[in-house]
Amino acid sequence: MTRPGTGPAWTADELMEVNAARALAGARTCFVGIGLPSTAANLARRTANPGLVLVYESGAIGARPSRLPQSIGDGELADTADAVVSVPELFNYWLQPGRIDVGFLGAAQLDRHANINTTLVRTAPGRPDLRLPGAGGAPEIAAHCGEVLVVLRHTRRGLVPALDFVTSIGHGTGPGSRTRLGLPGRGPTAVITDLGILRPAPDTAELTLTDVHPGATPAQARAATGWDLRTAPVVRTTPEPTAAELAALRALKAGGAA
Amino acid sequence: MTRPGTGPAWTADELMEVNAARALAGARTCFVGIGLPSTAANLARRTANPGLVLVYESGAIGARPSRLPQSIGDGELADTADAVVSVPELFNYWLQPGRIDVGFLGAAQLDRHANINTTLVRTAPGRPDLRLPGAGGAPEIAAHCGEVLVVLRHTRRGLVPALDFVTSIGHGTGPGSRTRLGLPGRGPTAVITDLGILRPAPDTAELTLTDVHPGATPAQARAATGWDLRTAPVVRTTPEPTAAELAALRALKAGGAA
Amino acid sequence: MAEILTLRDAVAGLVHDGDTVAMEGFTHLIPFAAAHEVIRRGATDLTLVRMTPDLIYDQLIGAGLVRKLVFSWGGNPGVGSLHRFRDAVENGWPRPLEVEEHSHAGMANRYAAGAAGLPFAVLRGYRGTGLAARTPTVAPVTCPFTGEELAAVAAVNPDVAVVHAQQADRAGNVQFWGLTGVQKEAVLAARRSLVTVEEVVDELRPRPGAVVLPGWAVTAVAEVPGGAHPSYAAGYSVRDNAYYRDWDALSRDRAGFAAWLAEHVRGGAPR
Amino acid sequence: MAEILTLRDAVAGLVHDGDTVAMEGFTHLIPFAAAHEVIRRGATDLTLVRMTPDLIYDQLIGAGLVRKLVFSWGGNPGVGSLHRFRDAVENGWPRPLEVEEHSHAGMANRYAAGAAGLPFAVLRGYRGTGLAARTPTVAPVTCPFTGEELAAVAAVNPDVAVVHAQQADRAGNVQFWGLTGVQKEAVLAARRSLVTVEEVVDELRPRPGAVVLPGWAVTAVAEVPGGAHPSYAAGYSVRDNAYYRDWDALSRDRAGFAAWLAEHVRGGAPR
Repeated sequence: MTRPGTGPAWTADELMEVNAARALAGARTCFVGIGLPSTAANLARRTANPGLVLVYESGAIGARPSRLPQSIGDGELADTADAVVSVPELFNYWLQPGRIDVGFLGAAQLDRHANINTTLVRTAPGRPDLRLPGAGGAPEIAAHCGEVLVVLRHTRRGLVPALDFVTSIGHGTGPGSRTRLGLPGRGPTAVITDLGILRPAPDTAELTLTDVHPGATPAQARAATGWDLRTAPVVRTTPEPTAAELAALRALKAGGAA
Repeated sequence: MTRPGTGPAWTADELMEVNAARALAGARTCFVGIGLPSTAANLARRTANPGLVLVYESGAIGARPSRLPQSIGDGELADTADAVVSVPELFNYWLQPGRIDVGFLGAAQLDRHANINTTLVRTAPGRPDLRLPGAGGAPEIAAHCGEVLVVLRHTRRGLVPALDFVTSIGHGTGPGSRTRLGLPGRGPTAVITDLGILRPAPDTAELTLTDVHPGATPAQARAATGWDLRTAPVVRTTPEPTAAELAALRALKAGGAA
Repeated sequence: MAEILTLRDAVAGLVHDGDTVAMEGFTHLIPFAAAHEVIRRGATDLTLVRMTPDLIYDQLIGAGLVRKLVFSWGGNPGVGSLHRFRDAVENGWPRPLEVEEHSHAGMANRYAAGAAGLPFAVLRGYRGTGLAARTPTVAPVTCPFTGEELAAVAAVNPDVAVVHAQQADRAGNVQFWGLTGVQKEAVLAARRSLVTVEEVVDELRPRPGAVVLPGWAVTAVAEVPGGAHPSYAAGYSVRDNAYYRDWDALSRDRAGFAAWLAEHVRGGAPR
Repeated sequence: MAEILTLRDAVAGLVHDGDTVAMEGFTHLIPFAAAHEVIRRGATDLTLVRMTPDLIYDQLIGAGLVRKLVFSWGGNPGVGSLHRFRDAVENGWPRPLEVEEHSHAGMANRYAAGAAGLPFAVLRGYRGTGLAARTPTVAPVTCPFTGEELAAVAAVNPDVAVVHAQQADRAGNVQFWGLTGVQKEAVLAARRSLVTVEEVVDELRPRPGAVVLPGWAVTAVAEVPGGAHPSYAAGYSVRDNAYYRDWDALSRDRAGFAAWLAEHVRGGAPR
């Protein structure tokens, strides 16, 4: 999806990252996991939302890293944070009571109700499951943040008809699931992929393609989804990344100060 | 009980304080309340036990005040402490798991099993109860410290046949009470008054007069006790305060550095 | 972000009749000035929560603004009784005072549960004492793994927490150090919070032992130098021990207290 | 008071076959040198507890010393999988690995309960996930005040906790700062504890954000400069990100791992 030599050019990953950052425009606080969520959240601080408060599960509250942290425990997170607290305090006093507006999660597998698996993947019968890293902070991020954004690359291996394991709950089996489970947050409000954006339909809570990125098509998205992906009546195209967005993103990934 | 002009002279309170400090000789850590316990614990650090670690419920661990704190929240406690922690942490991580060897408590009323009342005193029928300060840290100090020392002046109003309210548990109704209640510490091992020392009898856990201070007699102690006070077969006399003990105590109370 | 307000506006906006209010500070950093502004304003029918009611609540109780007191130790530290508290409990003057009484460990855990957004906390406490039987916010809970019975205490979530800190910056980030008590928990447990500070500074310099509350977790900040007097703010002031001692005589007598209140609080200038 | 020992003597005295061992450090201050000494010593049949197993447990698992792993996130942060961990889980190499799996919030609370001497902790967690059903140390508990059902997690009380800190003084008082993770809880929850430090100093200078563990709450201290490598010790070293990246290729292959282990750990000098 790069368009070398034809003016603005970007990769599919950059589209995903830029749109993930844009999704943070209205947030005050964001709970950040490492990887794509960290890239997006740090980009948001440089573009759509300079005042965004980043909360890392390593205990850094209000971190302002000058470069992309290599891990959630990067030393610069502590050095630049408004406050550093212990890990138990972070989960108990800051995440659990619903103080964080947006939780940003990745996923190995995601189903149509935005439930997430990061624990294991079943292979052929008689073969051992593939072991993934596991839950980390995700189950409680998914439960307690005001809303959840999910970022992952759009593939049939990732967007699956049924999870092999439910690590973190999205919309459960559909409308009412979160209420029945007593989950305080609204759950996933957008899944941002390298092809577009999926959002839960208001009536069914089923992920529906609402946006494609420039150069991508609904057909591509459907083909890359493991279930019969519904599309919104009008599928929008996300605005092209601006030069400022791309410059900030690339500086961030190159380790440059911003 | 002062003996002015006849060599060593001391007050009854000083005998109580000096003997309370001596009782801390073997302790590593002591949970200190304000008032007599604080005087005794700080005196112990200047005499019998220079390495004694003082833990104050205000969160100061290992405080080394140069003068007697005016309150458990005295600024010098934080300034001289090895560590300062929050009040919830102090109770949860430091007191509750049994890390403190000796708890030092005062009492408004004490019964023969060394149960303590600091909550209210009943007066005449139809008259309101007299209101005392209440529990503070005492119920959990009494439960969780390795052992408990109680310091109070020896009067029939203080050493009573029955408490008007059980604020902090000593030996309950006698042997086995603490085990049945699941109280991890050994409970009160000595009650140090201005007349002598009472210790729970091994078979009954009933407070028994084991020592009198110089100049006091078992008869005086019995007369100042609200129940029929038993005395040990041999009642010892506590050693007279040494010149060093008295000097340290008086310097402490005068606010001098030590 | 916390709004930086005058004490008068902050109290007017945050403390209402009938509120449950927690003013915390464990001997250190007690928000006396804010309490006096509450008295001037006359917010009444308050439920006051505090581990150690201290002189600050003795004054509010004596002023007749308090319906109920939730606490764990109600004395004048190092001096003796709180006479206005006793007069209210023993004689119902100037109005009857309902009390809900805990141990320190229980109160600390009630705040911690409140801060954590949980309905209760667990401790190994209250065993063999008379407190649990008469305090409805203590109940038994059984460990599902060991079968041990422990004490559950109900979370406390005040309408307003009021604390005093040494410093805030202009974005309302708050820093306090020294004995930090249970103030972080009180602020995080409360629906609204007011932090009075010795000083609003351009930048908070990190300090050993400091607690930092980000401005987005605080409702309002008011600059009130000396706002902890007669308690103290480490680095700014020392405890006025004479005030505590003198309070004993001054507050024994209803008329003496009323005169003090009229002169020193109601007659005091709003800040 | 903590004894100040060589790393070799400390590990020999504190870590035994069959022990439950928690080596903590949340990305920062991971006690790699102590883990390597455990490998050299060959203490085996260990149950390892750690929120983020990281390379440190990948190495112990690959060395065949681990019977069971209790954890919440088992990856190479920012890089990918832990191949020795996966090989043990998926293929039982070099021996089968039992796993007990939690969320971070659950693990953090298990340590906190352990530190508090309680048999369990309460959180609003695990709802709707597959974790509770297959993890026996998660169970429902009902709030006695509201009737809400919450998750109880069993306390974890390791036989030994091993952590790395920046400094200790000669009395064994320990200070660490920066991201302080769950190390205080791990040490306080454990029956015995070993703290490796960058430096033993004459006096600990109070630092912003520092956690201080008094020497009487620690069993042993060993001076091991660089003992957190390839993780880091704020103020002393930076994270060796290349090591983490290189581990991915190096550890994919059993023979490559074995060669690394022989050369860099078993062949390394005891400290």
